[in-house]
Amino acid sequence: MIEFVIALACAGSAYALLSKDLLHGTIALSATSVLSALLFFMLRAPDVAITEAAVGAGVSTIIFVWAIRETDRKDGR
Amino acid sequence: MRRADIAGTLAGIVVAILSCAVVAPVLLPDVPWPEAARDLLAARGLGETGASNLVSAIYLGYRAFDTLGETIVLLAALAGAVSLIGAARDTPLHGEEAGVAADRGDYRGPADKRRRLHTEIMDSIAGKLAPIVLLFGAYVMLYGHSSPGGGFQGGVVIASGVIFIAIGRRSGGIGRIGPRLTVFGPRALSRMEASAFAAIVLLSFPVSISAFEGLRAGASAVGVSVPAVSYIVALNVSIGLKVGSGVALMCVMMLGGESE
Amino acid sequence: MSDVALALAPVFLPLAGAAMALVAKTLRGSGPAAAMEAAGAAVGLVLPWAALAVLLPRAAGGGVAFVVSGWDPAIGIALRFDGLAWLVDALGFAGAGAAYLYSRGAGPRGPLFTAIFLIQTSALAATASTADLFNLFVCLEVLGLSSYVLVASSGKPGAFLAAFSYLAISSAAMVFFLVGLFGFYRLTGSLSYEGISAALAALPDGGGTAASLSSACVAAAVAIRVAVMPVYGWLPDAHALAPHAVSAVLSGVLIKTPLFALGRLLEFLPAGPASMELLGAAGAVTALAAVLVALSQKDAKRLLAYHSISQIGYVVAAWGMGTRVGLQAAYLHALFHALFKGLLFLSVGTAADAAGGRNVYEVRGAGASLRRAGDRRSITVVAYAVGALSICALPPFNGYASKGFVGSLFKGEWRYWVLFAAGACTIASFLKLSMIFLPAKEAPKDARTAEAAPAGAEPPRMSVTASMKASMILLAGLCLATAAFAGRIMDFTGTMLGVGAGAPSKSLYAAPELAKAGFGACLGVALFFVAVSKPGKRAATLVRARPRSFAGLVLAFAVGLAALGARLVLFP
Amino acid sequence: MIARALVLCMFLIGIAGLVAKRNLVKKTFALAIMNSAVVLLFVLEGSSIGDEAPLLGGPGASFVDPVPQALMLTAIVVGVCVSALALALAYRLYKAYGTLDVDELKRLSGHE
Repeated sequence: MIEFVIALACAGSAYALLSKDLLHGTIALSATSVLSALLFFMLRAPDVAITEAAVGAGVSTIIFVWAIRETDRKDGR
Repeated sequence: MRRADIAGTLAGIVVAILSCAVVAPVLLPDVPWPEAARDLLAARGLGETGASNLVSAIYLGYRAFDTLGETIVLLAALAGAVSLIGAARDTPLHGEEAGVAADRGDYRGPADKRRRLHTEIMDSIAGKLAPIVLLFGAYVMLYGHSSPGGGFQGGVVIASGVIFIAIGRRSGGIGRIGPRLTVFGPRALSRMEASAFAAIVLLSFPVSISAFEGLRAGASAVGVSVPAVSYIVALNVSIGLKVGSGVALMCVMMLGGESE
Repeated sequence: MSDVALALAPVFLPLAGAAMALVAKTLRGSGPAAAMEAAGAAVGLVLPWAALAVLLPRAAGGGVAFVVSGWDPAIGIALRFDGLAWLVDALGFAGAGAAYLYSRGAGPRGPLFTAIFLIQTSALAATASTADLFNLFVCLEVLGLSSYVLVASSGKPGAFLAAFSYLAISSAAMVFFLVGLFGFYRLTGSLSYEGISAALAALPDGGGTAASLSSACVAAAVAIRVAVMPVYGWLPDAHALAPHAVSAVLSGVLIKTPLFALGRLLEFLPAGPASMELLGAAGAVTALAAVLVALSQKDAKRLLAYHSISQIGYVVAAWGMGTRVGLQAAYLHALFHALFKGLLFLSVGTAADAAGGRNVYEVRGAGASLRRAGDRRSITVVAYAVGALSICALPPFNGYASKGFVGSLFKGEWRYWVLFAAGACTIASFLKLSMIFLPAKEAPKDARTAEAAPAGAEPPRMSVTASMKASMILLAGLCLATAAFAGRIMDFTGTMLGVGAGAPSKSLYAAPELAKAGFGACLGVALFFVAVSKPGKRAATLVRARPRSFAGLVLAFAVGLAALGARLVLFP
Repeated sequence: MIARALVLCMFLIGIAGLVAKRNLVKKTFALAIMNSAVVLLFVLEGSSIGDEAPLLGGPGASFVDPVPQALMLTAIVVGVCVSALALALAYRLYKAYGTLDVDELKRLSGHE
């Protein structure tokens, strides 16, 4: 089960790097964060899980979305 | 351009192989995880720090010096980001301080931004939701010593509450106090951040812990009992306020910005 | 106040100053805010000297080792305030104090800059005395984050790119640091250096491959900050495009503190001596290679930045010997370099600003421009001369003492000749840099007539203010003083580091040494003429046009890391 | 073992992306991925010695190791700080040069 979740996180991060649309990448990345938070909860690390959910899925997504909105949404031309 | 892409991919693969060669032997072998620190903490953590959440006991007790460093990293990064964003906003005022710039650019032209990003409904819901979020944040911040959570996490939740207020303010949420409101405005936030940071530095000053112990002893002589955990609670609150105001300040700056 | 509390004062006083500056930012009214900010700077940069003065006897007598707030050493954070920490703190506060004084005149100004600057200074002090692996990580991150912000504070778009590359490469390296930390914690269950060392010694094979590779990860991650040869690529842009005051601190102080902190760690690791040896060899190569690149540069500050890499090469080479004498030589050169390179960045930066350009091949008559900008007594030019003569290691100046000391450690080795060649190239490239002070070709008026006829002269681009002059005078004075008392300083550092007698302070001025210095100078002059000739300029263009990319930088890091790992695993 | 190999894989995806991708936002993605891989690694391994969250007063017999968890709180925060600053820099670079491509930026900023 744990392996499966990590594999999903792995796939999510690979997708984030490969997608041409940065907004999709950001969504994949925050999904990865949510998965990690879930995993931390399963691994009995509730503090880390809360932090990861608040920071990884919350704050950093806001910052990424802001940056993409202010700049260019597409990677490459 | 294609050739550059191929070269980049090749370089990426080479770097990955080289780092794999170094990192894999560190990660992959099965080595039993050491248990000494865990056993020590289980036996003495609560008694020494007063926190039944052992992660908090380490984070704010045994290794509070690291936490201070972490707070400083956050301060430097957020202040740097805010001043970079603020300086781009009004370029003629280069070298302007972030807080001042933020005050000046106080939600310039929110109207067109709103149309693009937020609907009226979302704005008003955000405004109504904000008190609940703030309350939850305060809970996470105050009870970090006995349940999962703590100042940092609570601070982030509080920050999102403040952002909700900033959004909701536009349609008459609780943030609207005067025509030019100042509660949770950028200047108030940066003031709160500065004083919370001063409080953290003060609390983690090398003599503070012994001063605190002395205070406790004095208080119990008078008949007032101060629990040992109140030091951690105080640290949690100041970290929470610092993080909350810092993160909220940055996000408010980002929301207030308009792309050209 | 106890020794333990006092030993943390160099960390906490700048922090308190930073907090004051941040509070000043939120004050209304410019008068109280400025007063608060100045008070914060004084608390952060002046008061620590008092603490250092009080701590001197303890530091000289073996130092204080303690756990922050007196927690159990198995979990708490161990710190160690010894002679080395004292010396590194002194270096840091001297460099930072002078640079801050300069920034009051030349910018960047403002409470936020002051706060970040003080945070960086505090992190320098913390890095110097930490004896805990995770605390070292936090300290390096604070140092890093504050310096990215400071580099970007110049507001030039190029500086943003430099800051981004610096940020990306060192954050990636810090992830490797964490991997190394993971390796150590898993093997030993401890984070303090002493705990790690004791637990590794108890393991049957000293930790084996995993421990060696963990050491490699940590050492390589710190080497990025020090900018030794394969991983120096972020430095020239960052140091050249930062504000002058920040460049002075980054080059003078910031690249050395992590080195001494790493040395403190490597002392405790089985793989330590081998890593230091490899890094030291890389340092010697760096000293020569970087100065060759410096010789080819046309941007004045970039030339200085490459010189910083070259000079840190000397420091790393001496440090890599792993002995106390080596450490002493490394520290001495680091200290002198902090003084003269800080001075050079400030004076060249001022001159370039006044002259309105930084191209060594084009800018002429910088002295006259400076006089127009309000520097009537040519303080900047004199300061530059002191700095340049020091870095060129000409006999009475301080660079001669420290470079001679470093060189004397390697007598009869290949490194000796590499460092000698690097010295000659240094002289050549500073002759080239000095060309900006040559009188302008078509300028008919000398300085006095230019002053007399201000109507014809273009308006000055900037003005050299009193605090800029004061800071340059301070650094130049320190350079000359350390040159005059070089022998004393050698003895003093020897006592602080527990070397005892044996420093070659007397033999430095023996006839063969002086003859060697003279020979080096002649070689340098000859090289200078080669470098400014037609073919020399063409070669310089080729060197400048070599491909430099971010991907290459990460690749260099990976190669360096793999090489270090291979060295530690295959030849234990 | 498999879990660790997968984490290693995630780490390598991160570092390869850092080199291969030229877009600054993608590079920031890569840094975030590397960071979360290491955080995963610490928590994963630290949890191998117990079966109870490190909160005193629970019913369980043995806790997981709280030390790596406390360390990783710091690492997560540092990671997001790096992202924030990197993106602020990328934003300024985009404002100045109109592109996020690192090679293009290098060319436009004209430093040899």
